[in-house]
Parts: sequence; C-alpha cells; structure tokens
Amino acid sequence: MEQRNVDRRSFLNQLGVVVGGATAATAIPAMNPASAQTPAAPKGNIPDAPLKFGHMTFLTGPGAVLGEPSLKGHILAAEEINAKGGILGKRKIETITADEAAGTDANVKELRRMKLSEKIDMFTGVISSGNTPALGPVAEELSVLTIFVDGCTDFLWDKAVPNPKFAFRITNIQSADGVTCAVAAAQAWPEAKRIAHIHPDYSYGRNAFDHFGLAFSKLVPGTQVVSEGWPKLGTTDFTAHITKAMSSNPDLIVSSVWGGDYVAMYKQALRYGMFNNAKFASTIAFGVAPHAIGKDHPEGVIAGVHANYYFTFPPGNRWPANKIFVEKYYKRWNEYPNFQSDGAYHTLYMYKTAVEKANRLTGGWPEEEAIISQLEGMYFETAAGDLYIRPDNHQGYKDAVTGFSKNVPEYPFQILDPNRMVTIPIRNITAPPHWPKPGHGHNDPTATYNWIKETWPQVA
Amino acid sequence: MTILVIQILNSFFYAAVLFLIAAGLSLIYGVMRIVNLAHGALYALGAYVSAWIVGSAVGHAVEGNLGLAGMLLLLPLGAIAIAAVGALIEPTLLRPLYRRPEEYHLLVTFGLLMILEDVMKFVFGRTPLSAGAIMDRMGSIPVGRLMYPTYNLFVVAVGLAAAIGLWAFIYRTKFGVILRATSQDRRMAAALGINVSRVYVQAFAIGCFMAGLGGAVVVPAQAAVLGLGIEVLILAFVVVVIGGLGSLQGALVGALIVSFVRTAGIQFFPEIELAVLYLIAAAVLLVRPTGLFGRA
Amino acid sequence: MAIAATGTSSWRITIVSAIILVILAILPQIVDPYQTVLLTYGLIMAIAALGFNLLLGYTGLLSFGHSAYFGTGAYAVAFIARDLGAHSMELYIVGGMLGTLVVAAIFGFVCVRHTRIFFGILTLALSQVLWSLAFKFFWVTGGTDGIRVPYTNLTLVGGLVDFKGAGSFQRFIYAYYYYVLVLFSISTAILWVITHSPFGKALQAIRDNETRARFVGISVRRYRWIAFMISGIFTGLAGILWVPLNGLTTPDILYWPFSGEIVFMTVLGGFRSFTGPIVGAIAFNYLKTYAIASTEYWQLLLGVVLVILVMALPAGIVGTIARLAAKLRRRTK
Amino acid sequence: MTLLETVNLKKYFGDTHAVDDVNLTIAEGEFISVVGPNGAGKTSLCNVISALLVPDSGRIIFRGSDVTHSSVIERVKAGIARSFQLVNLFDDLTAFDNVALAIFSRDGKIRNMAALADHDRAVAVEADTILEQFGLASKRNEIARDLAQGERKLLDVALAYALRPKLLFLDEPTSGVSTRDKDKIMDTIASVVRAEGITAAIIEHDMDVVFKYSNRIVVMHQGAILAEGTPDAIRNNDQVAMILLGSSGPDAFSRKE
Amino acid sequence: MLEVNAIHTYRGPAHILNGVSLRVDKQEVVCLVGRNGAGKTTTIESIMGFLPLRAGRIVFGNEDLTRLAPHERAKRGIGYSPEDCGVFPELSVDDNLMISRWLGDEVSRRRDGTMRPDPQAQAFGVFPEVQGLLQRQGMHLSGGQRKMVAIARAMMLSPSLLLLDEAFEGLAPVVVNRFTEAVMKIKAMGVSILMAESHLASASRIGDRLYVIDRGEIIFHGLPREARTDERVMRALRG
Repeated sequence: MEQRNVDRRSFLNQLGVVVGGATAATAIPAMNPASAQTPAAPKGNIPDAPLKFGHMTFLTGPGAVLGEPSLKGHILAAEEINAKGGILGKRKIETITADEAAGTDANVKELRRMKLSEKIDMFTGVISSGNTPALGPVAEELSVLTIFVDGCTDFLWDKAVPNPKFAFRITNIQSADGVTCAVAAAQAWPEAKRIAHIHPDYSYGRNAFDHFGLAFSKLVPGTQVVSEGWPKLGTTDFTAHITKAMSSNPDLIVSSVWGGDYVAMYKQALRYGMFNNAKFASTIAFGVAPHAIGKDHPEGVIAGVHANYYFTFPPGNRWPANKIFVEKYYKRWNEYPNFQSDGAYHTLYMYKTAVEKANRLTGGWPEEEAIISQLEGMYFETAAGDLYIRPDNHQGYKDAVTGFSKNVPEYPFQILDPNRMVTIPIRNITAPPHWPKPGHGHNDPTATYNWIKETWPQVA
Repeated sequence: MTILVIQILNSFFYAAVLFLIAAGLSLIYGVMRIVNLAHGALYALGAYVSAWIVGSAVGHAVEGNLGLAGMLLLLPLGAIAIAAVGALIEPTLLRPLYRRPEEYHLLVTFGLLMILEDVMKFVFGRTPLSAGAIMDRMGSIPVGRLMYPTYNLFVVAVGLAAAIGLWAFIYRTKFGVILRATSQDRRMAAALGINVSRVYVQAFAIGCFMAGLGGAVVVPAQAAVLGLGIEVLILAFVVVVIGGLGSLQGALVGALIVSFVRTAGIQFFPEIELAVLYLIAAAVLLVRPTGLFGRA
Repeated sequence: MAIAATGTSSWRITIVSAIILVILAILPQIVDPYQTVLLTYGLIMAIAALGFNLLLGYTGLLSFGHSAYFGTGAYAVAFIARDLGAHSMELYIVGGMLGTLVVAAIFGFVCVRHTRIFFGILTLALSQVLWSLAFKFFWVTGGTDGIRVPYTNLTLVGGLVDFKGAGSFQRFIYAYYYYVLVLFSISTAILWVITHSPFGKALQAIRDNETRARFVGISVRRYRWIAFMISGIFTGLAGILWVPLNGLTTPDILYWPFSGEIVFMTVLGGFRSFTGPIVGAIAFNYLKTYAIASTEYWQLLLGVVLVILVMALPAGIVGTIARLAAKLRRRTK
Repeated sequence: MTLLETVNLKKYFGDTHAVDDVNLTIAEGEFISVVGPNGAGKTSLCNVISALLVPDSGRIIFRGSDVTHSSVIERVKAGIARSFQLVNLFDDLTAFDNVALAIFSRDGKIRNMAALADHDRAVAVEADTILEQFGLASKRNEIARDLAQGERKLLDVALAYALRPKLLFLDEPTSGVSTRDKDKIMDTIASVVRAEGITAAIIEHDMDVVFKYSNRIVVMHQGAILAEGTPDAIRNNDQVAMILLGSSGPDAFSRKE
Repeated sequence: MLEVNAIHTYRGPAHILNGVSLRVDKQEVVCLVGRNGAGKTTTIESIMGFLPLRAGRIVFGNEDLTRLAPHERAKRGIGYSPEDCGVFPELSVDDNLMISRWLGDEVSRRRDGTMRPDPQAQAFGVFPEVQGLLQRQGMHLSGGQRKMVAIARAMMLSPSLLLLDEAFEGLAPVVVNRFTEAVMKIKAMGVSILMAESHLASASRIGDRLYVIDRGEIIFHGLPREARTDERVMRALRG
C-alpha cells in the first residue's frame, strides 16, 4: 500500500510512538511479576536431579562490561529459584559458565563440549551479535534448548537459523535499535538533515547504521550522510573520529558505540565541543553500564538503551515487576541492572514458567518438545514490560524504548529523563511473520530493512 | 582549516602516546634483545593503576585539597608502579632466557601478556575505569570555531619532554654510555665492572616506566578497559618496525608516521586505514629491514 | 636431534605409525562423540603445526604470521561455498590450497629476504594486512561476523557422503573425523618424506648455516621460498578442513594471536622433533578447551602453562620425553 | 692452461684498499699459497673470487668465461669451491649429512623432495669415501657441533672438496689448530687434492706450511700483490721477509720455535 | 697475587678444565701456553668469572673470588682484554675508555681514597696511538687498533692484574713487536699479567714464567727455557 503525502506527526501516531512517563500502551493490566508468583504443586513424579545450564558470556575483554550483568542476572534468578526448591520444586539449577571472549571458534567448541560432554539441559547467555549466528546453528545441530540473552542480530533468524526449533532469543531484535533511535530523533529534531555516523566496526554498528539511515530518511525528507566513522570495537581513542564527524558540519551525530568505548568517546567529545555543535543520538549509550555514565554527560541527547530496558522505566511502582527486580538486583549486587541483567534473569523465569505449564499438561518432567511448544507464542511479563515469543522465529518481542539524558539528584550518575521516555510498540517497527526472509547473499539487508523500505511511506 | 589543525593536533596527541609505548619497547629490545609482547599489557596496567589512584583520590574527596597540579602529579604513580612490576619481571622471567633463541622470548612474554590481562580483570574488575576528572578540570581551548581539549596538549608536551629526556639520558649521561655499552656487548661490559644484571633490571624498568607513563597520561582522556593493551601493542610494533628496533629516533619518527597515517586513514580512507599501516611496516622492512633508523 | 641424527630404520617407523593410526581409527568407537570432535580439531591443528614447523624447526624461520595461510584456506572455502554455491569438500580443498599457494607464494617471496626477528615481524605485518582487509571489507567478508559454511550442505568424497536430514550431526562427526584422519595421515607422510629428503636436508643446512649452504650450491632464498610455500599450503589445508567443523570463518583466525597459538602449540610439543608439533597441537587443543571450560581465568592458566613450559621444558613435550627416555636407557645399560 | 684470472680487481672499504688492482693468474693443477700480513687483503681477495663480495671494478675470468657478476651458486656450479677460516658447518647435522649434502647439491639431486636422502646408495658410498679420505670415517654419525676443532676444520675442507671443484680455495685451513694437527690436516688435504688433480689455492700464515706444500706463492701487501714465485724465490726475497717477519736476512724464514 | 686452585670448569656438558692450578705474583708476566682447544680461554674466562666453577677456588690478593660475578672481579682490579677485543662498536673510543675509568674512579674513591696512578697517563703511556683515535667509533677500527684500544681500556681501570687472551693473535709480525714492548711497559708500571698464548716462541720471549696447558690440565710450569727442553711440553704443543 502506497502512502504518499503523509505528514510526520500522523505517521508517528500511526507508529504508536508515545513520549512521556507512561508505560507502553499495552492493554494488559499490571499483575504480580512472575518471580513473585507461587506456582501450583507440580503434577506427577519429578526427578530431583539438578538441571545443568550453560551460560556463555563475556568474562574478559571490553565486552565484559556487558557480560558481567548477564551472569549476575542469571545467578540472581537461579538463587531465587533454588531457594524455593528449584524448578517444579525439585530440580535445582546448576550453572557452568564459559567466556565468550575466547573467540567465536572457541565458543562453537565450548557449546559442543557443554552439550556432548557436560550434558547441559539448557544453553543461555551470549552477548555478541557476531556469535549468535555461529552458535544458533550449533544449538540446532546438537538439539540443545537455547535461549540467547542477547546477540540480537536479525540475521540469526533471517539467515543463520531461518526455521529455529531449539534456539530462542529474549532481548529485542537488533533492527529495533536503529529504528527506535531514528523515530525518536525524527520526532525530536525533524530539522536535522546532515547526518554523521560513528559506529563500532562490527555487525551491531553496521546494523544500526543501516536501519537508522533508512528509517530516518523515511521520516525526514532530504537527509544525507555526511560522514562515516568506523572505529574498531575496543577503541579508546576517538579523537580523529570525532573531528572527522565535526568536520562535515552535521546537524545530527548518530552512534552505536557502547561500553568503555562510549565512556571514552563521550568524554573526549565533550572536550571537543561536539555536543555543542550538533545533536546527538545513540542507540545504546545508557543501556550498557548506567553507573559508568558520569554527571558530565551532556543532557538532552538521545541516549538509547538497546531499545530494550532501562532500570528507571517505568518509574516508581507503575510497573511493579521492574521495581521489585531493581530492588532485588541492587540488594544482591549493589548496582543497577541493565538489559542483559533483565534478559538473563527473565530467561530463567521464562524457562521455569514453560516447564510448569508443560507439567500441568503432561505431568512429570516435561519433554523438551513440550517445553519448546510452551515457549513458542508465550506471553511473559518481564521487568521491561510484556514479552511475546513469536512462534515463527522464536524471537522475543517487547515494546521498544529510548529516552533523553538528564541529571537527577537521586542518582550519582546521569539517567534517562523519566518524563521524556519514548516508547514504540514493537510490531510497528519490525517485519511481521511471513514477511519473506532476505537471500543469503552477503550484502542482503535484513527482513525488517526490506519491510520498512517497502511499506513505510516517505514522509513529506 | 580548523579541522586540519585539529586533526594535526589529534595526530600529535596519538603520536605522543604511541611514542611513550614504542620508546619503551624499543629500549628494551635495544638493550636486551627482547621483543616484549607483554608491553601493551604493561601500558594497560599503567592506565588502570593511574585511573585507580586518581579515582580513589577523587572518591575520598582529597580532590579539594589536591587541586589540578596535585592530580597531575598523581598520574606518574601508575608509571612508577609499572616500573616496579618490570623490576620484578626481569629477574624472574627474563633473566634465565637471555641465552636462549628469541622464539622463547616471544613465547614467555606472550604468556606474560595473557597473565597480565587476567590479573587486571581480577584486580580492577570489568567496568572501565577513568580519570576523566583531570581532563574535565583542564577544559578546552578554542581552535577557530571549534575546541580542543587542553589536556591533550599536555599529553603532547609530556611526549615531547619524554623524547628529549630519554635522548639526553641515553646519549648524554654516564648511565647512558653504560647502557649502550651493555647493549652492545654484555660480557665485555661485565668485565669492565658493569653490573649487567642491574643494568638490565634498570633498562627493563625504564622501558616499563615508559609504557606505564603512556597508560597514565592516556587514561584521563580515554578509559582503562580490558583488552586495551592488545589493541595498542600491535600499533606500537608497527611504530618500532618502521622506525627501527632499538632506535629512539626511530620510535619518535615511527610514532609520528603511524599516527598521521591513522588520522588520515580515518578521515579519508577508512576501509584500508589499518591495512595501510601494516603495508607501510612491511614495505619499510622490505627495503630497510632495520627500519628507518635502526642498525642491525 | 631425533630428526637428523639417527637414520632410524624405516620399518620401525612404519610399524609405530601403523599402530598409532590403528589406535586413532578405533578411538571414536570407544570415546564419547565430543572427544571425537576435539580430536578432529586436534588433528586439523596438527596439520597446521606440522606445516608451520617445516619453517621453524627445519628451515629455522620463525613465522609469526601463519594465521594468514590458515585464514586464507578458510576464507577461500567460505567464498567458494557462498559465492559459487559449491559444497564438495574436495573442491574446497583444491580451491583452498590454490588460494593459499598464491598468498604463500607472494608473502613468502617477500619474507624470505629476511631472517630471524625481521622475518618474524614481516610475516606478522603481512598477516595483519589480510586480517585488516577481512575485518574492514564488511560487504565482502562479513567483517567480524564472518562467513558461514554449514556442514549440512557439505558433501565428502565427490558427493558420496552428505549430511542432510535429521541427526546428521552425529554422522557428520564420525565421517568427518575419518576424513580428517586420512588427510592428516597423508599430510604427515608427505611432510615426513619432505623433511627426510635431500631437499629437507638442504633446508636444515640453511637453518644451520646459511652462508655455507650457498657455498655448497644451494640457492638459499629459493629454497626458503619453496619451504615457505609448502608450509603455507599445509597450514592452509588445516584452515580448509577446519571451516566445516567450525561452521564459519571469522577474522579471528587471521589475527596475530592465532599465529601465536600456532607457535605455542608447536613449541609445546617440541619443534626440534618431527612429531613434536603433532603432539603439541593435540595437547594444546585439549589444554585450551579445558582451560576455557574450567575457569574464567583461562588466559591466566594458559599464560602460566606457557611460562612454565618455556622456563622448565624448553624442548617441549616430545623433546623432554625423548631426553628422559635417553637418560633411562643410559641408566639401564 | 689458465684456470682463473683476475684483471685489475679492486675492492675498497672506505679508505681501506682491501684488494687493490690485483692481477692474479692460477693455472690448472697448481697448488698456490697466498700469504701476507694481517689486513693484506688475502681473505678479501678470496671473498671476491668466491662471490661473497662484489668487486668495485675489474674482472674475474674462470675457465675462459667472465664470472665477475655471477652469484655464489653460479660460481660453485662453475667449479669454484672454498672453505672458511672460521669453520662454517651445518652444526646440527651429522658429519655424514654435511658431506652428503654437498654431493646431493653437486649432482642436482638436492631439489628432490620425494625420496628419502638416506636411501640414495651412490651418494652414501661417495660420502663415506670422502669421510674416509679425510680421516673422519669414525665420526660419520656425530653431530658436527660435537667434533673437535681439528676435525671440524677437516670437515669444512671435505665439504668444499665433495663438490669436486676445479678450483678449491682454502682460507687458512690450519688456523686455530695446534701445530701437531696442522701437519696432519695439511698432509691430508694435500694428498687428497693431489690425488684428484684439483687446483688449490690456500691462504696461510704459517710459512712452514706454505713452503712445504705449494708450487707457487703469492705475497700480498696492502691489497696488492707484492711478489709471486716459487717457494725458493720467495724465501730469498728480502722485501717479503721484511714485510712478513719484520726482519730480513738469509735465515729469516728458517727460524723455528 | 692471583692464585687459581684446582679449578674444574664445564662448558655445557663438556668438562674443559680438569683441576687447573696456577699462580701469578706481583709484577710478573705469566704465560699460559697451549694449543687451540687446550683450555686457555676457558681458564681466563674462569678467572674473570664468566664460567661457573664446579670445584676449586680462585683467590686474588687476600680475597676469595670464587663466587663473585665478573663485574665484582673487575672492581677488585682485574683488567681483561679478550680474544675478540670486545671494543664496543657503537661507542666512541673515548667512551670505551671512560667506562673503565669511571669504575676505576669509583673503586679508588671507595677504598680509603688513596691516589691511584693517573689512568690516562698509564693507558696512553702504553699505546700513545690510542690518543689519536679517541673520536673514532669502535666499529671503524682496524684489527690492530682494536687490540690496542682493548688493552688501553683495561689499563684505564688501573688494574693490578691484566688478563690478556691471545693478545698477539692475527697480528702481523711487525705489529707483534709493538705489542711485546707494550707488555713490557705494563709490567714496568707494576701490573701483573696473565697471558694466554698459543705460540711457545712468543710466550718464551715475554713470559717470566710459563704454564703449559693441554686438554684442560696443566702439564708443565716453570721457566721458558725449561719448557723448551721438556719433552711432554713439546709433544703437547708440536706433536
């Protein structure tokens, strides 16, 4: 359907973009978080052999700043579940960990070891979007139930595992990052035409670049990319990239640099006056390590959170699941959770819920097939809002969120402005089921890219 | 124009840091013929220690009494700590290996690199550490319509001072003569009453100090993160290869070449920015295996 | 100096090799499938290390850039699979080895002009060029994502064996193990003959004394170049075999630490003996895998092993065993 | 018949005239000695002729063809072989392998990578014969590094000899060995060389050795040829005695230890 | 002054010195004669401390040197000129000499402060030629000049004992005489000398006493003329 001459505001309304402190417009009433529910007594005979989970995440290298929260979220959930006797009251969770930083090849080897040698019951974790497309097929070949926490690339389902059986993923799909950031930017700064990009040189950065560019150009006519910078992941000297971006006189600088890299980048950018000369939008800045962002961070920039989860949102007790989760997490680890914590934590509860539901149907410890069929199509409440596991691609979808940076007295670091949060229903910014998957050529874009390209109108 | 000036300044800044690292690497090779693969890790360790010291100072609100100068004076503590680490490493790990072929030197320092990476993780955790307070205090100066961080100029000055100081130290002092003599013929040096073991420890410690200083001055402008050392090691190598193993002038010229090419690469030819650096190194090696300033 | 000194009678070597081969052939029937997977990796890396050692142990050149040939083999396979849509392992091998030959010929031609540390650094720099191209040319190589080469499409032995359908992974593991074992045996045999041929002796002569080698009429640079190419081709073959097992190739295998690993495993086994690299590669493979599995401080563990190895057992596993055996024999005499 | 001829050969190192306009002729079948004080340019001359150094000017003619710009290997193939003052062996190979290598190379079999070296009977027999000739048969399987200094010297010569050269250049074959070993080594070398009719040129300090074995002696001084002639002629040349010994007189050379 | 007492030294696995004993008195030139590989250099290097002793003792003055590192021995007043001269190629001759001089100064300062003879006068007294070479780089010296610098450098230390390893080797006969004179001058300055030498003739000309070493054992010691008549010596040296 061709829609011409649509104005921006009405299309943004169509997308369901909400700005403010409210929860995403979901009709589901607030309920007690899954973690707080007491399950019904299990049916049938449950073995008391412990469940063995493999959790792979970055324990070393620059990625460890994301890996640690993932493991912490996992441990917190496992401790809680075990404290109540384990899953179905009988089976406690044991976790073996593996360092994702050992390299993709070693990770493939390690997953095989975990399944074939350690006989794990479920595999989870994984941060890098370079690794899920490598590990997804391995999970399928080994028939090991896998719930990736992150590694959010669209290509996992678009190309590497187009018909998943054993592999699932809980955090938001990668294309949502770029699109969410673009939607927020188009709404806040529709006058921005000249765009400069600084992205880490790997799939996440490439993906953010593509999707932001496409979505933004649909929403703001006449944009052009005036500069591209591709620092290697792990770079700490951004001065040349910052100068290059500024040299192009951009209206808006877009970045998907994260972690320690981002901390280094924004500090350098401050001293170069980058934030005075152009607007700035990030897909992930505040999502990685909230406490690492200083009070000196510029206010009022789009400081994304991986389209996923931010610990102060929704604020107060408006979404108790989050309040409870943050409190528990802070109590256990003395820091605030990020999207990895949320993902890893709820992965276990989601698994637990699926097992319980399957148990109610079949009794005894359910077959893996039964657990999978419960996971497929599951609606599940997380700290980040409701999560829906799409049965066709096993991807978890929840409404996308981003926001603007702001200093508040309650925290010793900068946070997202609770009154200016941007939420977008996920189904409006991602390719629907049955949308054709892209080809396997090395330059083919994601399904969502094609979908946006073909179905979004060009806003006048 | 403004951009050109800033990119040139950026290059000088990067060159200053690279020089500090490469000079240490080159010095160690020059004196004891050790290619120290752990050098990058020592640089990273310097960054961590300095960031930690400055961070603690700020955290304990000493900051008020300390002032900017005081904080700047805290930075070299990281370098001194690394020198001390070097003084520990040389006698224990390297001394037994001098008679062995160089592949063993590579292997043992490769092992050390892996060990240090994990030690940093163990001691300092996985969250990046920053000493940004210093950079914030120093603010920026206007360059045309844009700004440039004052601190970066300070780093350039440190690099320059280190180059002059090191040169004077090696070519104009008694210790320098002894150092050079030892590097040329350690047996004869010993026979002339030079305590070679001590000279080696000193040389290694100085080399480590330079690496640590590199880390110390870079951390207010960037951040200490895991994996920092691996990134920089290979570039320091390119510097040393272009300039010439064991040559101080070489390290300086190499650092300038690498950082200017890198900046130009980012600005104009990002796809081959890295490849060009390695190609330059390969080309220099091919034409002059001992680098632009090195001797066999 | 087991390589040069003794003209060990070839029938004894044949018998010992046959016994080892039989054991290797039976092993997958006894151990669990995962051990078979690991052993396959080990054998593949053994080919790489054997190839590498033709340069280090026999020609006296320490390459710190052998990742280039491993990676070229691997990427060649990936390109063939993705862009030509071919899935025959034999085609991969031919194509991959041709690709490696080209790269090794060019790099080798440049590198053999130097020796010692300069050779090492030059090989390192050139391998880094490949790495940075694979890394940066995202639209050709997939950047850090790499290129996938799923085993499910693979066919072995000219299409006789394929891995379609359910439960194919188990079939793949076993079939591929034997496939690799055959290639490993052939490679080992070829390299053994090469190292014990007049040409191999010439390489050792060059290693020991370059000047004198010229004065007995050996064109040093050309022989080094040929050795470099052979070395590269076998390391490339390892890369080729490794891709379907790993499922994809990424720039990691072109990056310099991977070259470091090849050196590590060769020295671990002992580069002064023919069998050292084989033992070293298999041992390193187990060591690294279990280090990663057992602790998040696996780098520390590997580093400590490496340091201890260098300090205490410079002759490597095989060298040390040989020395102990010699001592024991002397004592019993 | 002239085997080797150098025409106005020059090699300078900065101010040092290592080889200064040398016209040297070596006839087939000769056993000549090149003598001279240290720094006279003997080794430099040898290095230029064996292609280890490139001359600054002049020509080298070997068996009628100009080899001035040919490489070491080409000259080896043409038939010029040399030994070294500081022993230059394949230290980690056995004595046998050292010699066998030279034979493989000479026969053009060295390129063969598809056959086992130990299985070549012909080469093995020849190598053993050569070891025998040089009195090294009992050291056949010893690593060159472990041989005694005198044995290493002999092996060095044997290596050059195994190439069956037309011209054998020996750079101080007896330096660094005891007086006792000196004679033994020289006797061995001389007998082998004579038996095969190889033209030999040796560089030597020890005048006893020089007088005893050579047909002709070339005296070098400051890069140039000062004198040449039969042992007797040289023995009675006062200028030579002055330069070599710092004293002259009829019995200058006959003073013994 | 120097007493070497039944030392055993190994190079790697090879047992080189087998109970070597020798003695050097004040103001004496002692030659250690032997054919190549007999153990001369090994003896000198054992005295200098480059090779660890398996057994035996080395006493210098009244002090046991056995466990001291080479640089400690140099500080005790042992000068050394090795076979290859060991002139630092990338230092000027001046710097080469200064290294020795600093040490000498440091030592004399530490010891009771007694004035030592002017090292410069001593060194240049032996080889005045060296004065003209001061600005030259070590690598640009000829073989003979290198030997001169090496000995002059050792003299800068104001040593009481000089170890010369093959000081005459590779020198043209004319130059040898120049060096013989130099050795005599050094002796006249009150410095003892231990020289390793392969030629009995030159050793006899210079040495006050001789030790003859063969296969790591001292087979003779005494006056030069006695050595010429000793059959074992002649057999060992000439065969």
